[in-house]
Amino acid sequence: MGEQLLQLLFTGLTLGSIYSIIALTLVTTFNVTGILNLAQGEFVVIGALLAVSLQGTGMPMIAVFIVSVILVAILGGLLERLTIYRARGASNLSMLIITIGLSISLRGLALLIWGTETYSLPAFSEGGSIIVGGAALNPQSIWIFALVAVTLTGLYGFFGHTFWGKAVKASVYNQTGARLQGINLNTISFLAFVAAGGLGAAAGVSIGPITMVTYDMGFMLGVKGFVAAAIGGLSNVGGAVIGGILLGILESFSSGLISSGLKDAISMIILLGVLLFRPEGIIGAIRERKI
Amino acid sequence: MLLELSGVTKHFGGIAAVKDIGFSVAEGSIVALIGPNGAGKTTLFNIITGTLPPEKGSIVIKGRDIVGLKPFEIASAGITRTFQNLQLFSNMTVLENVMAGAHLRSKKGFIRSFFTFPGNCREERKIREESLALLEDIGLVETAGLFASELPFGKQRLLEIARALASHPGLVLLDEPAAGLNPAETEILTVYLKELKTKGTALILIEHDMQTVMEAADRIVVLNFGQMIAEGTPAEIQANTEVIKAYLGEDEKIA
Amino acid sequence: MKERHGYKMKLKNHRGFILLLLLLIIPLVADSNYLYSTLVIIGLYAIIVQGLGILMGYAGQISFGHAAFFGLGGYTAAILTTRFQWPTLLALLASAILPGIIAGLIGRQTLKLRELYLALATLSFGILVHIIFNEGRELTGGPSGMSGIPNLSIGSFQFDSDQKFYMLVWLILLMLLIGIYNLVHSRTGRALCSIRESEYAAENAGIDCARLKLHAFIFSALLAGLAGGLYAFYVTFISPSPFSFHTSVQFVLMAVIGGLGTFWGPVIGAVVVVALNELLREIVPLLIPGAGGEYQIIIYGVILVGLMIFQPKGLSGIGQYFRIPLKKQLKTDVKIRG
Amino acid sequence: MLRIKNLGVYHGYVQAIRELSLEVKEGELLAVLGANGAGKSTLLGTVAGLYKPTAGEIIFKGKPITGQKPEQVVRQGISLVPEKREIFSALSVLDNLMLGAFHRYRKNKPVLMNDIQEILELFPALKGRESDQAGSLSGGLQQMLAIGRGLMSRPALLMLDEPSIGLAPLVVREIMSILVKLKKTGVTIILVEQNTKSALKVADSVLVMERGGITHSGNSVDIIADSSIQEAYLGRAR
Amino acid sequence: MKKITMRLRSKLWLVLLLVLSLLISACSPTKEADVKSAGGNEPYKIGAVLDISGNSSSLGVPERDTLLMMVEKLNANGGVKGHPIDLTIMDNKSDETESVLAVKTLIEKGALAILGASSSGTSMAMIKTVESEKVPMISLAAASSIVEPTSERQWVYKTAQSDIVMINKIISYLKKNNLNKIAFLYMNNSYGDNGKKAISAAVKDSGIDIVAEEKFDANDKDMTPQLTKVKASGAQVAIVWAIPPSASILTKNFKDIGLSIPLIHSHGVGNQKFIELAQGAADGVILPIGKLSVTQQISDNDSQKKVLESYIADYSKKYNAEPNSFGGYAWDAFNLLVNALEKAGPDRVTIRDELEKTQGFVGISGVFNMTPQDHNGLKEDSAVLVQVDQGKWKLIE
Repeated sequence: MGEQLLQLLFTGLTLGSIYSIIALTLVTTFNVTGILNLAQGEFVVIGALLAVSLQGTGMPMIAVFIVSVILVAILGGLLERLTIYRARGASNLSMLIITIGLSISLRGLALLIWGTETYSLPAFSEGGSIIVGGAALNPQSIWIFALVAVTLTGLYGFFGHTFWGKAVKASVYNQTGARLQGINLNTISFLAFVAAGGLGAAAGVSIGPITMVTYDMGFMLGVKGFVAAAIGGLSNVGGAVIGGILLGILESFSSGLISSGLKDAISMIILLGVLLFRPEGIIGAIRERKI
Repeated sequence: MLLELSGVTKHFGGIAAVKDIGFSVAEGSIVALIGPNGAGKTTLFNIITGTLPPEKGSIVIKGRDIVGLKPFEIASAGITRTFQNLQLFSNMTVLENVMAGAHLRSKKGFIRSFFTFPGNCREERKIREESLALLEDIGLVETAGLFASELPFGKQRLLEIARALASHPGLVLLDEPAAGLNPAETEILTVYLKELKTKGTALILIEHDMQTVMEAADRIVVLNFGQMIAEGTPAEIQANTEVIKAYLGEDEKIA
Repeated sequence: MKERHGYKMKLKNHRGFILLLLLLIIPLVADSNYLYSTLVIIGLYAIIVQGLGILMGYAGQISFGHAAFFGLGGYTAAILTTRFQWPTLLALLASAILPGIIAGLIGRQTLKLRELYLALATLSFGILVHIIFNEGRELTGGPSGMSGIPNLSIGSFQFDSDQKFYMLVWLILLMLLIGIYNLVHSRTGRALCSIRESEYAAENAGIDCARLKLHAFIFSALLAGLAGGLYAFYVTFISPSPFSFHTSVQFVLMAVIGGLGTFWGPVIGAVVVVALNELLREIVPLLIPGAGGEYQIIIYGVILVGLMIFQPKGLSGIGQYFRIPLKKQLKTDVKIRG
Repeated sequence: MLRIKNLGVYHGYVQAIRELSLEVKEGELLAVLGANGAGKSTLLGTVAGLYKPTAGEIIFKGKPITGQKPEQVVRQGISLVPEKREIFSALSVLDNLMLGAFHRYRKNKPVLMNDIQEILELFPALKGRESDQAGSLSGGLQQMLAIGRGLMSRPALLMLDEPSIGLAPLVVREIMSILVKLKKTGVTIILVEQNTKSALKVADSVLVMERGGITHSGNSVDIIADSSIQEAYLGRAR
Repeated sequence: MKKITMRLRSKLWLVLLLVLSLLISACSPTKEADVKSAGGNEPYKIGAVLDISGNSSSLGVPERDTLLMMVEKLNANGGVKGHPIDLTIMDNKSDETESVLAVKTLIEKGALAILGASSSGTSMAMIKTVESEKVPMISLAAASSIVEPTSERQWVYKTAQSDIVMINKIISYLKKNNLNKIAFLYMNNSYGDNGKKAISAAVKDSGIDIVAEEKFDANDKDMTPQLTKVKASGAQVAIVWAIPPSASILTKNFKDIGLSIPLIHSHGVGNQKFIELAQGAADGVILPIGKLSVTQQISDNDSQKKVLESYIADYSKKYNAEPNSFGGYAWDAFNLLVNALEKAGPDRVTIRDELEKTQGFVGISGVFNMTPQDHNGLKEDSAVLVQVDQGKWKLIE
């Protein structure tokens, strides 16, 4: 039994690492632009698919990672200029629908280029799973956690300690005020989407070895990331990570101990509970009090 | 007495926003609520209208305790209000704003709204005519078909007052009705408020413009740091040294 | 956005309805089952989106879970007729009422949430219900669905052809449209709008926002359920897949594309989205030889984005380009008053 | 210093400013008075770049700045303290002030800190509250913070939109006296006010606006003497 | 007032325009596969509704490719008795409602018969229409409920083996090896669900116990929790009813957590992709499958061998890729229809009757023998058991 629980925990962590990296990218864009980017999952998929193609050319994995991050970052910036920038000032709902439209188009594009096939990516490190106490841990999830940690540190450093970070924060709180101080909101929104693209691709390349890659998996990933972010409070980067891990563990334990058909139901019920009784998210409340 | 407050208390994170407030408003009278920023005036409004629950104290209107009622129930008990930061229905026309304010004057519910019974039409016509008359009185009738957001700021303030009056309340709480108005406009407003009083509507007024306050108010309540530091007629307040020190300033000459 | 002539409340503008009626006769002449079924689908969606439009456009409450009510209606009709042998008409009635009751149960708590949080809560409700469709095998047939749903019949009259169904659906829609026209131009419609604009002020004007929002939610669920019931009787086969989150998003898209808070918006939205899909399926292969669904998807997404950029208030707002400058407007207003 | 020629601005279908020309001399304090909807706030907003003019020219220190975005205008040395203050309520007072200097320093922290000290000298009430959240300040302090933040960009021209709105008489007087102090340091100031009396006390010259145009202009003494203006904007003699 | 009328009118014009365009589109010609050659004879119109995009696109795409290839080849050779085939393919986006609309369009355009749809749900949604319009339909999906009961499915046929065919193959393997405690894992969709129904029916009274029953979602990224339960259940063998990628992920997880019992998959993983994605973990996996994947290994005497070889050759030549069993379903459906057309001519009723009379038709999935009670016509000999051995399929029988 103990072995089984440990195994479930490990699986939960693996899933959690995937959800939290996606939640993290979602929350970053949301924080900076106020836009919930439903095309975030598509960035992840396109990043991973690009990596598949690049890897096919015989490039070393590290180069593959960097190039696909750069390419998707450019794509993110490009899409921002083409759509979000042009629609600036529109309502939240319009923006949400624009991102839905983007995700539909990107999915079509991925289908056009890569087809319906499923692809796999090689793990970052050689060798099979690590056996701890009779349970297997996927080494790739450690890599993903490393990526989460690096991103999180980067984000905290940026927003907490740099002048630019504060300027971005200021523009989130008060757009007119920020513009009057000379802060260019368009640049910030642009950079936010560049970052979202880059982070999305990084997430895609690192989760690819576990999840495999199909052109249409972005939507589901996006929804799971969305749920994780909401559990964490939607605008809190730390919360997003914790929400993601929680969601992963929850799914793993509920499918392992209760019923695999109901695991999504259980996470939805938890989400509803969080929304109704703690709409600031599990972490949000604590943070808010600190301020 | 129309409205009687006693011992009303509310804390925010350990700090008393309002503490032990008690005063009363007679029917058809104007009470002004003054005090420095952050003295708890708007908080008191929120408590009276049911947006915030008080921790202690009683609020009685026409003999009925309204503590714990929801805002819409308090509105139907006859208290409406305006807002410091305007809360107009921006994407509705001026007339619709007032007609929405007259919600309590008609009864048609969700299901009956699907049909055009003659009764519905009659009710609708009555409300529209009343609302247009109200707009006429306040000088907005020419803009009836415009969206509320298309009005200049000062007229938006007036529209809010019209909306608050539309349900024929016994008491209207006005939160800085003159803010953003120039002296000439303020004067017109003051006259209008006094007119309302003579028609029997009682008012509680938060206002920084001392001229308006002194001219219109029957009684003045002064708040500072959530506490009532004085209550009295305008003349009494002007002579009150504590009020001068905390709020009016030494050299301000009033009227 | 409400039309500016809102205060001129008389039903002078029957023209919209008359034109619609005329339009509805055309297909009867064309006599094409494909056209009928496309119009049936459009009609069903329009019924749902009308309800959603009241909820989103007027009361200002977003829902990403209406596919669940749609599905609940469908499954209610399917289960009652195949497993309990209810008469079809009664089952159709139940298919509207049950989702309404469920909406009433979940609405009070859920509708306290705002914007994105409400979107999330309705989304998770939608996903939950979808899981129930999949898991409740004994009742719903699980992922494989249920077949053998009888035709809808009133007495001995069977709605067994596309044409009959087309007339039924659009008759229902037309009646609903008239009712909703009255609703949005009434006290209740005004109160709903004021909730959307400022719940705070509405509450202080004596409007019971919680109750009214709940009513709008129940109403929209009723309509979605009714459409679901009709869908089940029309296709006679039902499975969980048409009631997924995607469909909920699709409904929201229709509502927004048509134009939130406008009377004709939902119908326009449903027509445009379905017609666009069908048109793209026809046209794209002509333009790009050998093109498959992938191009359709891309173009659909691009059109959606373009619409939101250039016409963010929805298609029914296109009329504003013909708006008479304000000065004249002011004058007419005065004249009307005088 | 600032010259505006034949300015025209629309808000949707409403013309907010029509054919407006004016000139502000270096070092003066210009008060702009007028009824609601006269276009005063629009005028400031247009100079600051928040609204795009449909006609006319704005020239600052001999350079045209017409149609520039706010983030560009502020670099030219024009700072607007908006009517709603628009402070960053969730950030600390110190961060608010730092961001006021966004386009000037970025890296040079000592200079920045020195400037902040100067501002705090000007608004002693803000001292000791540097790490407080700006949103927790009272209305008067928030207004001071907004002005202080506006000054952090070292503007040659400071524009204030109704700084007295919603403030107690005591606080209004304090703010007006700060404006006088500021003027002495050589900053040019445009003050839009509803509180006519307070504004006239400190202004050098005065503009009166009505329906998007200028109806009167002159130095404050003349304006106070003008009986027609008395009636319209200052109220009955009271 | 004028303004208002104007606004209303402009909106209604829009509606009018759209409805008109709909009307036009309903009557306009659509995409047609090459209708070249074949003397001046009137073409035979047939339609196909496939899941080309959406969830089941991995099924629809090879089916579309196969059909396009077949039509081209047939028309180049003179078509059906000189009549070229005019095939219209419609994408239902894996959506049931769209499926209904698509099939109605095709019937409207005079299709003599309908091929498709690719998956069970989308096929089921079309049945009412073809039954009431009396148009023969050949589904490419597996669920037996598509063609059963045949009394209510007069016009519906299908080419994919029913699950029970595959299950029986597995059961006999279990019996032979004395394995009677099984764990059954399945995908939570209609494919998995049908597998589950079939196996529960098949193990009744056979002395085999299902000691663990677990399901997972098509989108799931890790099936370790389910496998952990299997591990604890003491099952002697695990049977999985799923398709890649989830089937591949499961296979990887299976190996990762050190499960050593035999792993049996369904025919849903019968393509090279499954092995590739499982990255080495697929070795040892046993599954029942159509003969297509092991064409080279089957005996030369097998009646299907020639047909299989020619399909593989044609497909690889045109698309530079190996065909899979889904394409095979399309191949069978198309040729069954062509056979019926040859005998019946352009008449829906006779085509249906001819389809029902099909005997000894040698196809990709097996040898079809239709009867009024069996609208699939495949028996257990249409499948073989194979094992993955060093990344290749190996026939074990």
